[in-house]
Amino acid sequence: MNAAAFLRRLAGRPWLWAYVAAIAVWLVTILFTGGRGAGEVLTAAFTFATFSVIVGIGQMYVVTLGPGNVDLSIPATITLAGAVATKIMDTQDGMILAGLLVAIACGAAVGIVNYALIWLLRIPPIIATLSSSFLIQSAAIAYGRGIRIKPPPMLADFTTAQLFGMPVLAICIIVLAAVMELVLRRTLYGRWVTAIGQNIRAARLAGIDVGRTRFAAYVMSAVFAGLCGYLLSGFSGGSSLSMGEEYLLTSIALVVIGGSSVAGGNSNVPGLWGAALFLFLVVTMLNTYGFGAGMRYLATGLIIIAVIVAASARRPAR
Amino acid sequence: MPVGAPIIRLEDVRKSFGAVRALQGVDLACHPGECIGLVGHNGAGKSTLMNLLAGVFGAEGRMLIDGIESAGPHTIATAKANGIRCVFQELSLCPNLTVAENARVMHRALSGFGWRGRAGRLIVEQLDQVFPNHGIGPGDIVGDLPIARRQMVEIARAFTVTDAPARLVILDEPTSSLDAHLASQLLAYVRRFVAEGGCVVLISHLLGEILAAADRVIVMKDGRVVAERPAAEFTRTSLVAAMGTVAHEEAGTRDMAAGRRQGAPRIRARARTGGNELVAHRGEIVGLAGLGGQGQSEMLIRIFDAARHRAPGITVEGGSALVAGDRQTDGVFPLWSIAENITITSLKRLRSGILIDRDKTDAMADDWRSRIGIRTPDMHNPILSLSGGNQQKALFARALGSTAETVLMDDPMRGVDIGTKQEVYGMIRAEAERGRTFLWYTTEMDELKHCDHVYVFRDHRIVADLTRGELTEERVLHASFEDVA
Amino acid sequence: MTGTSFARNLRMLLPAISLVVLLVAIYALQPRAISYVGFNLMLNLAIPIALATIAQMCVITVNDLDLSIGTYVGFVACVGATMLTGGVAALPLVKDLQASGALPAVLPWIMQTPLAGVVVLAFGILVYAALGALIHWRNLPSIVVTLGMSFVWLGLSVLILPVPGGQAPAWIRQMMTLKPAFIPFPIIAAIVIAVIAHILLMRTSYGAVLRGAGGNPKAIERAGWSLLRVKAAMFALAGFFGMLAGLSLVGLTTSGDANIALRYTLLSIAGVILGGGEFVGGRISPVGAVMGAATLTLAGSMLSFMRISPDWQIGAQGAILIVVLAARTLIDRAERNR
Amino acid sequence: DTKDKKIALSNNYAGNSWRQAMLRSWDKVTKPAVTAGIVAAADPFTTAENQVTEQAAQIQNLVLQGYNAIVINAASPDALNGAVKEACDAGVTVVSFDGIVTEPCAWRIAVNFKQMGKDEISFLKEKFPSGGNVLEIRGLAGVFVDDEISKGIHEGVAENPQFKIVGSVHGDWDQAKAQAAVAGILPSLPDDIVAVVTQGGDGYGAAQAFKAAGRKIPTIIMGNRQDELAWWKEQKDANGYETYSASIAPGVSTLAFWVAQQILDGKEVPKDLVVPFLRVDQAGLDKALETTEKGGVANVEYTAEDAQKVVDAAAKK
Ligand SMILES: Nc1ncnc2c1ncn2[C@@H]1O[C@H](COP(=O)(O)OP(=O)(O)OP(=O)(O)O)[C@@H](O)[C@H]1O
Ligand SMILES: Nc1ncnc2c1ncn2[C@@H]1O[C@H](COP(=O)(O)OP(=O)(O)OP(=O)(O)O)[C@@H](O)[C@H]1O
Ligand SMILES: [Mg+2]
Ligand SMILES: [Mg+2]
Repeated sequence: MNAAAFLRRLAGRPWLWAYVAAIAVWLVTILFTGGRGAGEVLTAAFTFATFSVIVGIGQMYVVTLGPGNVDLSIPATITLAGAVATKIMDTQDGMILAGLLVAIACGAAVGIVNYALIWLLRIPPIIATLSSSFLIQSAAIAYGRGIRIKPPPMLADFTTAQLFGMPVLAICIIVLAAVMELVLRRTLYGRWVTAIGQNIRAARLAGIDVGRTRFAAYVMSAVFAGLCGYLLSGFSGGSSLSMGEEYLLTSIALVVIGGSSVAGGNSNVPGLWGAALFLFLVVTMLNTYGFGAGMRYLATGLIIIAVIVAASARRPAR
Repeated sequence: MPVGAPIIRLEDVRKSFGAVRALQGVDLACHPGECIGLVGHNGAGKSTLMNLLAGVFGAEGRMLIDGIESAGPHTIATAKANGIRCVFQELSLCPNLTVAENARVMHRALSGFGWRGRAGRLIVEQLDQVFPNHGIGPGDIVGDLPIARRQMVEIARAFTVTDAPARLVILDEPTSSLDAHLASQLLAYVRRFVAEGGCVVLISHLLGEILAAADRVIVMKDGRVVAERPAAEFTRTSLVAAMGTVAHEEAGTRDMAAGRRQGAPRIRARARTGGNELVAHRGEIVGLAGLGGQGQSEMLIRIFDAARHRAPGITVEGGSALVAGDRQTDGVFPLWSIAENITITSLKRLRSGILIDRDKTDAMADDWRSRIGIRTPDMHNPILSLSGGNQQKALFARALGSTAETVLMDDPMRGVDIGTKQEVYGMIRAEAERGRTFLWYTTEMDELKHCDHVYVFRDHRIVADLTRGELTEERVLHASFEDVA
Repeated sequence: MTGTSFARNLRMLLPAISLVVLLVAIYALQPRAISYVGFNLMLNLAIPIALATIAQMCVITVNDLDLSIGTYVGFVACVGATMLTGGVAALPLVKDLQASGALPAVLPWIMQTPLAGVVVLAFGILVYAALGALIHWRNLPSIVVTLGMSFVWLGLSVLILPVPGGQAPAWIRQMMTLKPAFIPFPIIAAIVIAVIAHILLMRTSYGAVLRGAGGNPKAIERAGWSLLRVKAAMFALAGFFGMLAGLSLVGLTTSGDANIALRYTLLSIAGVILGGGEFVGGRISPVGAVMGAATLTLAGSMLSFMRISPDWQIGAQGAILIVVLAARTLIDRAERNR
Repeated sequence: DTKDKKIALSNNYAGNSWRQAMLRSWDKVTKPAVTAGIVAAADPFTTAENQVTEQAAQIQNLVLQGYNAIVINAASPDALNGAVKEACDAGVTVVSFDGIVTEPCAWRIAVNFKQMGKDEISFLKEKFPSGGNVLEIRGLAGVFVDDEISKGIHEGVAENPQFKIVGSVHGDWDQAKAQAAVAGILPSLPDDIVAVVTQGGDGYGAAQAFKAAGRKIPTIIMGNRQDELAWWKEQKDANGYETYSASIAPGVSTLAFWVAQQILDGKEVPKDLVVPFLRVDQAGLDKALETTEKGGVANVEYTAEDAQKVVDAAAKK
């Protein structure tokens, strides 16, 4: 294959633009410092992008299920899982695994509740997950009352460890993302999810078990949120009631900026990393240049729109 | 036969979609007072040609309206202003609107105070003319109507007149979802419309319709016109021959003696509202007949579901696959390639380890491309790049390629050309011989002849059970209409 | 046919039924709430929500979603509390400049006229229309574009009003605190909003085209309409109703705040769905949407009357949403099984 | 006599440890007061989301329920004025604290947030007479508290030009977010940052970010949270780390309660009351850490007498 053909194929990838944008923003950032701290900025970007990617993967699977499917309970689940896990672990290294299991169990429980609302009560997913997020947030408050317990030292060390400037956790999540991309493209489950997202009726008539597939996606999303809560509380020195807040918009933004279709049926995992790095780097760039809050919001919004316009194809002329 | 100057005339038009050359130099003239029958295999370029006339997209070549080449591009608006109407192959109504509102969407003139009433009267009067006793109200929401009625509304809408006249009406497979009764009503109206000086282009894969209604028949093949003669000069056989398919029509009628099978049935099902029981055995082809929308599709879907989850009153053994007729809503996955669309139900077999094996899926797709003759250079092309009939073939390939013992077919030949039909009939027979069971809902008498026995539906229940020997059009019609039964 | 249309009618009545049930429950808990004063207090904040819901509904009609409506309403409120009252001169930035002596203490007429506010608000609607056009032209996912816009509006609000403040124009304030005889103002307002939106979208002839574009855009295009224009019109309409939401809100709160209405984004979506609308396919109900907004507001009141333990007060809001929607499903299902 | 009077707490946010401590203090003080028959009821209400509109609706509902006084921690100083006015017009006493409202009919128990910001620079002046580079962590943009504290800090810097704010990020009062923002901007900042000025509560996150970047940890002003104090003590014991910590005490809600009770009792109370913020210095660290619940916030609660003293002090002025 010659270079031109390769480039053309690359340009056809929907996730390309997220990476292009991330790199551009990074270059603009280090332009300010004259190249100083270029590596450190990337390290920080990978560190924090990791957490968004974890929830982004789950959100992406849900969004792939088709229009109207979205998980708004991710922030509350992060908070609940973080609170429960840190309390169970109670700073003891020996309980790390137990904490992980509990966080995942929290996620699974939330996922089951979400899908029960969607399926049994036929509540549109947006509202079902929004309502359950209120309940989960209350549960987190009632359970922990915002009291912040330190994570076990080993967990804290693991979540902040670096290997040649690359966060170990980021490496793990890159592997996880690769696996999830494989699941999406090359397994039955992935095909089912994409089929349902395109045409749920046709999927049913093609013999796909629509109910179970959707169920699994919602549970997966919540489990990843639980995992994120667990790791995040390890990373930032304990859980707090507001720790999930920013992941509501972030998880959705990741999916769409990463080039997945919001109408469902067409998604990709690599874009999540690109978008996560991009979103972090945008804030960093604007902070570095010393923009005030108003200008920062304004610029963030315009940059997001610019990226999406650049990545779009013009509607074919008739 | 052509009378008067042509309304529209195309000279040497060409159209390509990427690598696909859909039209490769076509001439066409439509005169007032004639009905042109347009036939050709799936993907021959018929719909593309009609889209051109309707102004959906432009093309190379000359286009003259009333003898004058238009200055600007030919758009939907200019086509409409010149009285060119089109009933597209895929549904072009808004399902969320009422019948009257859909009429309004078509006519800019229907505005201002009291437009609702005017729109409703307009469409209902037209429906009365085309399909007497249609039973459709102006306030019905289109999405609630069964597909046949939706098609009726769309057809009637094309003939309605407000400010611009209706001079040329294009009907692209208008009868694909209509039963025989409604189809004959439509054809009768077409003759009346033509007699009053209008022009109709009728596209259909049912050659009987073409021969009955058309004055002139144009045969297309691979983007070219290959034959054009008055309809009277064609017979069914010569028409088939002109399309380039070998006519082996009545070739393999099934062994008459086969009769009713014995032994344990593979399917037993009873309609929710009672009536006779449906029974199908291994190796049987069972027809579901009756007028459109009498509960046949519903029965198929219930049987389909019962193969997966337990359902009261239905037993199914050995898995089932379904070929949908309404491919837009029940069949295709629009973002996927043809290969992905075909292999979706067979993926379990096409894995190595837990991962789907690309080589295996490609092999299956290519195998079916040749077996069922899907016209595409590459099975990795998007499914929507296929012509309607070819999409339908892909759905057939999906079901036949699966391991399911029972294949349920919901009026599956909609838009499939006659050559392919013959091949598919052959395939169905061969598969039945090997032990597969087919349940086949169709409104075509010709297709019922391929069945071992036929259940006639009326009002969501089975009212007659005819064996192959007993099957005649008369008896099916009798059973279909209450008063006669 | 009559079966489906009966079910449809019942589904259309559901928002009204849930509203009535809620009112009964409120009456049981706090009888004095069902009074002139009570309705005024319980429902006046439902007016901006109802308007925002209608705005959201316009966008949902053409199969898009507006994630920026909350910040846009906030933006309008900020403009309303500053430029619409005192023109450019009312901006904190300008006041700072005056204080530091960069600008004279007495500003020319042109900087004091509220016309500046009108211009900015018109600009907002224009931006909305342009967004609709852009989304269609470049075939963009509306969620991302409006997500981006939500930051843009928030940024503009913070630039206009770095800290909450300003003052609502007196005429808006007066209008929002009207005390007509017999019928409380919020109820009259709700009815007016519902009727206008209903006529605009459900009864006019162009309204049919607009809704049709949600049901089957291709069909609308093939009938010779410009989808670009349809999208732009729907978004402009959303911008217009969003503007009304912002103005009525600032009339109630008396001053602006950039973060004032972030919640409206989700509330408005919930309102549309509660009112019987659907995310895709152009199936909407303006009257239902207004009732949905009222239901959401009253649900809040009921919760506060119930006096739940503080830990679970947040959760109770979720529970009530679930109950209302579940009731809808149950009625729906009972109907189908009949 | 207020034994048949009912007081409500209208709270806009419960999603952090400070607000949780605030609610617990309210409970701790008002429950006995109700049992003792001082007031008939003292119910707390929290909105599901931190939103002005929701709180406005909540206040209107509380009016409908017949509360005699409403104690408010407001989501916005101005945007609640409409609802507060409605309440006043209905004869309800409104007392605001922490997040105060500007409607003239309401009472305000304010903390001088601006002073809080200025104090941070004063402290740094003592510690680094020659000045240096400073990083600022702000709260949520568009919120009054954020603007006030930041204004104070900038005023302080203007008066002490030896200090220079080399970077300013918004942490939205969220630990994780603050950490991310600091980590992002750090690489572009000069190496010699002497201090981080905060709005409280984000100190620990800032420290984590510095640690992760492998930088020398500067003097970080703390916000009274237990984990901050604990970290500070750790550092102090290890290398004599010096800083101070200040924040508004969550228990100010109880002061507001008593003030409302006294107003209902017919006492003459000035509309504007000021409470000092709670400050922990190097010397008081150990004691503060002892009395602060693990994972909580350093706190003081008020008695009726304390409230009386605050009122009297204000009346004298
Ligand atoms: N939008 C499109 N993009 C790509 N290829 C297209 C498109 N529309 C049509 N084609 C191709 O053009 C050719 C002609 O298609 P057309 O729809 O005109 O066939 P047709 O004669 O109407 O067939 P059928 O009887 O199956 O409806 C086909 O090969 C089809 O795949
Ligand atoms: N999201 C918020 N919205 C409004 N005010 C807030 C918010 N977060 C904090 N505040 C205000 O900030 C001050 C103290 O909060 P602070 O950030 O110190 O809490 P915290 O103890 O850090 O909580 P956490 O540990 O959960 O982050 C109070 O005045 C509080 O009302
Ligand atoms: Mg065709
Ligand atoms: Mg904090």
